[in-house]
Amino acid sequence: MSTTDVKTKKLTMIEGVREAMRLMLKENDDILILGEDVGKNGGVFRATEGLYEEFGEDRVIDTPLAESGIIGNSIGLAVNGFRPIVEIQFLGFIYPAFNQLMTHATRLRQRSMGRYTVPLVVRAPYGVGVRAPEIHSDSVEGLFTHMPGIKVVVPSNAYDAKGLLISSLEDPDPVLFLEPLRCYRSSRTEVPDEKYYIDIGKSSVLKTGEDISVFTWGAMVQDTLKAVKELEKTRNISCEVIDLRTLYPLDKNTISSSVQKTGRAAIVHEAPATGGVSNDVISLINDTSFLYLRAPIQRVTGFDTPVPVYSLEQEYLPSAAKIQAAIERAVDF
Amino acid sequence: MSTTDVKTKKLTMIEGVREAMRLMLKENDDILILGEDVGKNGGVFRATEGLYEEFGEDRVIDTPLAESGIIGNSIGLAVNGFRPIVEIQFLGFIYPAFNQLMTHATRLRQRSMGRYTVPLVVRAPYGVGVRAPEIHSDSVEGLFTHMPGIKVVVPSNAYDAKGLLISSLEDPDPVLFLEPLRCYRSSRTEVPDEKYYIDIGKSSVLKTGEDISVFTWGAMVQDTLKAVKELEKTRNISCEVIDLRTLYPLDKNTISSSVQKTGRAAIVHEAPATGGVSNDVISLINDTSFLYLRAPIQRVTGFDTPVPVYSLEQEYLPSAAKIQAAIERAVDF
Amino acid sequence: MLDQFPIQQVIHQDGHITDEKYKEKISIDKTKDLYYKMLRARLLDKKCVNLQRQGRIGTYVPYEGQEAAQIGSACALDEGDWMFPTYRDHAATLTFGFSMRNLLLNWRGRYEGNVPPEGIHIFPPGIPIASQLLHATGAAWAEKKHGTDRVSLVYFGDGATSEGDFHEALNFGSVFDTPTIFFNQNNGYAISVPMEKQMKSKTIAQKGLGYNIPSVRIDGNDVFAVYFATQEAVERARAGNGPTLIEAVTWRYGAHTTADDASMYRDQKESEIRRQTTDPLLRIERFLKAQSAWEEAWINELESSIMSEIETALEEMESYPDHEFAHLFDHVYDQPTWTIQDQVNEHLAIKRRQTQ
Amino acid sequence: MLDQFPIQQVIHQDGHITDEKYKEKISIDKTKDLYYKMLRARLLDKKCVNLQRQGRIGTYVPYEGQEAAQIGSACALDEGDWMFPTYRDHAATLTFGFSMRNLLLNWRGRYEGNVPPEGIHIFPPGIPIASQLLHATGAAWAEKKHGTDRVSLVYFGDGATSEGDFHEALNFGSVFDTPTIFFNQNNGYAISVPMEKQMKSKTIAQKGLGYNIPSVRIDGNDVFAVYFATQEAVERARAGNGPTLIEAVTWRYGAHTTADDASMYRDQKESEIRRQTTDPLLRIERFLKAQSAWEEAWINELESSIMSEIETALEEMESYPDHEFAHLFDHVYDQPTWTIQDQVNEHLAIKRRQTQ
Ligand SMILES: Cc1ncc(C[n+]2csc(CCOP(=O)(O)OP(=O)(O)O)c2C)c(N)n1
Ligand SMILES: Cc1ncc(C[n+]2csc(CCOP(=O)(O)OP(=O)(O)O)c2C)c(N)n1
Ligand SMILES: [Mg+2]
Ligand SMILES: [Mg+2]
Repeated sequence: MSTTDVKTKKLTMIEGVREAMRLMLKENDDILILGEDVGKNGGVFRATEGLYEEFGEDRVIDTPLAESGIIGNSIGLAVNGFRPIVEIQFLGFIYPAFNQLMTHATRLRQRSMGRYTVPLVVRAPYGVGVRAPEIHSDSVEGLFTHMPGIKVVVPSNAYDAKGLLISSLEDPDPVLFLEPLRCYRSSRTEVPDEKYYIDIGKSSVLKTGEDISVFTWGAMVQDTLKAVKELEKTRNISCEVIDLRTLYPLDKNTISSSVQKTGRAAIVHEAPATGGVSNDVISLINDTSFLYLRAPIQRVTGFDTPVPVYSLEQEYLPSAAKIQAAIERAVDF
Repeated sequence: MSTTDVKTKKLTMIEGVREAMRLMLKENDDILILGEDVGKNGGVFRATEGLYEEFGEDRVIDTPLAESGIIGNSIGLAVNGFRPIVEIQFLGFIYPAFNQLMTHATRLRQRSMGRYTVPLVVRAPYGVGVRAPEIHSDSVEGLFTHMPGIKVVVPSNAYDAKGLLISSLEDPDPVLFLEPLRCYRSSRTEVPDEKYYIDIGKSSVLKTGEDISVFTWGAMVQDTLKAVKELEKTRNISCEVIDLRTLYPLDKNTISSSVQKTGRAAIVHEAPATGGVSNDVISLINDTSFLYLRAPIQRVTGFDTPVPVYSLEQEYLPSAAKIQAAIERAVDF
Repeated sequence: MLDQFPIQQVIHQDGHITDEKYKEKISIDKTKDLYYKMLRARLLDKKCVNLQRQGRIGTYVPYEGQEAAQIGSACALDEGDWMFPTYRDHAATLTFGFSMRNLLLNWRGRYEGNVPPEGIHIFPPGIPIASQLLHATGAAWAEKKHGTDRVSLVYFGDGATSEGDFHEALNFGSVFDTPTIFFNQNNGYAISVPMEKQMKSKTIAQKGLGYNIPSVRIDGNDVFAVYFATQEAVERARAGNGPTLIEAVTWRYGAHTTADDASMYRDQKESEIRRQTTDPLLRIERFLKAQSAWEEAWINELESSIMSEIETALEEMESYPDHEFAHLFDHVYDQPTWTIQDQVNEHLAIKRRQTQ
Repeated sequence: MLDQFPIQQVIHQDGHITDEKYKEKISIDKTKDLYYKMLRARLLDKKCVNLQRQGRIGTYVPYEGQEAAQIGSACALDEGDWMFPTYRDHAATLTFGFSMRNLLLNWRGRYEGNVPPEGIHIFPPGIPIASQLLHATGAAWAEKKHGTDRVSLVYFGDGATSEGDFHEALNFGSVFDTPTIFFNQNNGYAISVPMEKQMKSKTIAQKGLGYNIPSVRIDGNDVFAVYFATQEAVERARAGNGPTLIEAVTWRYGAHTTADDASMYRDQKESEIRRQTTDPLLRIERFLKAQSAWEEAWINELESSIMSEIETALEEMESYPDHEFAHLFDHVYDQPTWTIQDQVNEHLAIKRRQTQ
């Protein structure tokens, strides 16, 4: 991506998120940021740092502490000409706004036959990783893929974050933009200064391989790559690793052609297995690639339990050993 | 079930629900009913009819119109010695209480290492069927199977309703008790007067068969049986039909042994396909019965859209033709 | 609190003006216009209850008794303002420009029933109680940001004040000074639950005190009391002075919906008495009679023109093309996702097969 | 509203009693006891901030400055009453009988940190803001139904009053007359958001008006003002007269948490000034000195006994056995479901393989 023509910078993922917001705030006066502590404080993770100073309190708005209120008001703003970006401080605090998302943000277009639309981006950090108190580390993507009318995206690096957020901010419908906490500052990627898009609905093949397709997203991407590379050293297995990036709608073509090539699949995610997005992937493979499958699809997930207190986080997270065991199970089947 | 020893009555499903509540209210002073219009009015569907008169306003309690408030208070009551039954007027109105369910009712036992427990039953009518206004007909079982700490059950007739509700009221953990609207008065079943249990986690084989296992629950049970019997007349196919009754935890043994016998499976439900409970069933089959599968598992579901206004309800619901086509697809694969 | 928030009245139920100061503000023409609007709403409501009984529409939500509250307030708005109704506020939406045909289509389970004429800002009726209050503050806030003087008015019931969203909306409206009129119709019941079980406070107006929002309690069956109070709130909002909470004390004569039986939880004699005493239409009739401005010819003409308007709308509704299958999925997203498209294709293929 | 809800004070920051009527209610022994409890809490808090800096505990939430609010209120409860703290209220829980070791374990990410001694009714700290208020009304309602005179006391911040659950809890408490003390610690900030951006109302006490709940506004840095006001509320609740809303006006000296930098959003000089003026401990020191009851020997002894208590607790915490893997799944349900059990079995099998 960093040819001589395109100016780039090495950014952390949270900087990528911030860059996308700054660029879009500049370009489009209708864009607003709303949330708790997003103003003067620049967000509890500093995602909005400097934006309050640059764009003023009419565009970067510290709201009262009320998630239903924030999303409900943003629906009114969105219907009436604005494009709000809502920051929910942690995904585990989105639940009070569930009704506003489930019965309004996602349904107004249909209910009004297109008269009222809700171009709204809800950003939320999520997942294990900052040794935060309970409930701060929930991974509940699956609640939102089961919510018709919204799209769900998850970048895993700065480049994808910026491009996906820009696409989300031009999408005519509500987008849930999930930001895996462990990715915020874990690495830097070359990111073009200019505007570019990562299409919603397109996954990214991070590594090609022949024996198994491993699907993952968010913070598990790096863990998975590492586990896979380790395994490839010790065993003669060639793995394809795909960062899904969009969880709804899934990238049907890439997923199915990969599995049709390798004949095996594993899915790695933090959330509990039951009701998790892995099941959507399994169903897609079942629908499209049944005859190609040479082994059961493997899931490597969190437990069917709440995300535990932080001293047990590492036990909860899918480990390299678990990822490797799953791949071996499939290949040795 | 109706031997000469056991006194039975022919009840509609809603009467079965009411009978279970009456019996348990009599037996256990700790049981309370809370909800909107459950008192004098007897519930908007009359599930609690007569209970206010029989047990008084201290046990059958009309609450203010606030779902988070109802569930939140019930958590306090449950922790402090009571066993509340909450009626949510329609499942589509449970969303304001999502936070109380997701972060408290389901987590208190774990958070307190067993010190505080929440024996709470949340009853909610759900699904298409009464030509109600928008949002009254949501089928969102999948949101709750992805919620660790709660169990999810769905009876489809009076007998199961009474037995399952009694089991739920003796379960030490929160249970979401879903009542399919179309089943409320659609038929009558012989129901013993006395106390009996339907175990949580046990499905019911309604019809044995050899060629395909058809899994369903709630209001789709009757539709599925009808569609299947029609099909069996025109084509030489033998279908096993299983009413899952409990959606979490699924009945692993019955599901897997049925599929291992028939080699094919279809799942029928009202909810959208993506994120739907059908995917949990598919994953279970993938995990347990991969080598037995002779065709892709078929899903017959609602659309990935909100449940529409009632004039489009019939288009939304899985039709007999769709169920039959799915079975044929599997068998002819 | 009852002292702090007395029920304000302009026209007494006997038909006399309660305070001379209102005299010059009330013209016979305006009175007749408001009466016409209330009569139109009432006749439509009665028709709808009958249509439901005949099975020509689905479950219906009547508002009979609440015409003054809805119409007095709707008339205080200008075109371009925003209205956020509930399922019971079609007297208001009709008055604010919603088409009668689309209103009827709503009760046939049609999405068209949520769509106002172009340029008329009416939201689809709020179904989850109190959630629409936040859209009203949001939309009004947007107007403020656009620099216009447009306002939003949101309807909600006594029961709705118990929901968290009510509270959050009043707080947002207060903090961001949104030009919003929080218009409460206190009809004494949330389905079967009387106000005394819903809250301990004797008024809803006092709930504004926690947010420093000016509140007023009015006789909701007095169309002029409603109209003037709403006008004042609208002016305050247009002038940039933020929201107002209005409690309009009223009564629904009938059941909660046509699926509800009010006699299960209250004595319906109360409604019969109120029809003779506090009724919003009767009050104006008495007022006009007292002014010697009540003419039988006028009223007969009104009635027959309204009835023929209703008949026309009904015909339009009943001859309206069947709901297209496409409406199930067309507007879920701007463009259907592939999962929806696949499901639609399968659906159509199976239908085709069936009809072959 | 500021007139209607003046800040009530018992001991002025200079150390003098504001009203002679309190004189007989304040013994030197009681004063010393409260001082001891505040000192204990403060020394623990300082220690925890240091432990976090040294990486010996995780992110920590300090309460320094709020000791009077938490301890004055906690002391008004009896054993058997219920306490519902937030993440910031460990001065209160400590005072109400929570063990110091478990308290420290909480900041090590341990479930034991949520578990009070048998018989002491303290809920796990509320994390989703304001949601615990509803548990407090529910638990108190249960006491009422059991026929006891036990009460519940729930802590929450100024920011928490914006959430819908705050409103729903006050309404339920009011309607069902639950013996609940809604104890607000108004420290002026919700993380970085000052009260003026959180609400337009100048007081939190006035928010009781919408529910007919008696409210009082007190100097939250005056431990006797807090103690007496809470006692009064507790008595009212025990007598069956329902809930009370208490607004204790206070200040946190430090950042929101050890992960927060308060200088990003406010001038930290303010805290320095307050340490010299309105500090809850200094005020009691001044009071005791004015009564000639301040003895250096006593204070030195106190400090050293508290420090050794803290050191002991710290050792217990640090030598506490590692968190068992079983705690991840043991108490999700009474009995693990098969999906959990399968996952656990797989987990253990892989671990076994790794260590072979
Ligand atoms: C969140 C939610 N809970 C429950 C319902 C069911 N419900 C519909 S109307 C109603 C009563 C509303 O009472 P009120 O606010 O006084 O308005 P009214 O019907 O009297 O006009 C209830 C409980 C709903 N629509 N939404
Ligand atoms: C529902 C929810 N939203 C957001 C948060 C993140 N959060 C934690 S503390 C806090 C501020 C709380 O302020 P306040 O109620 O005044 O209490 P204080 O921290 O000042 O004691 C926020 C926004 C949360 N814990 N829960
Ligand atoms: Mg009402
Ligand atoms: Mg605060």
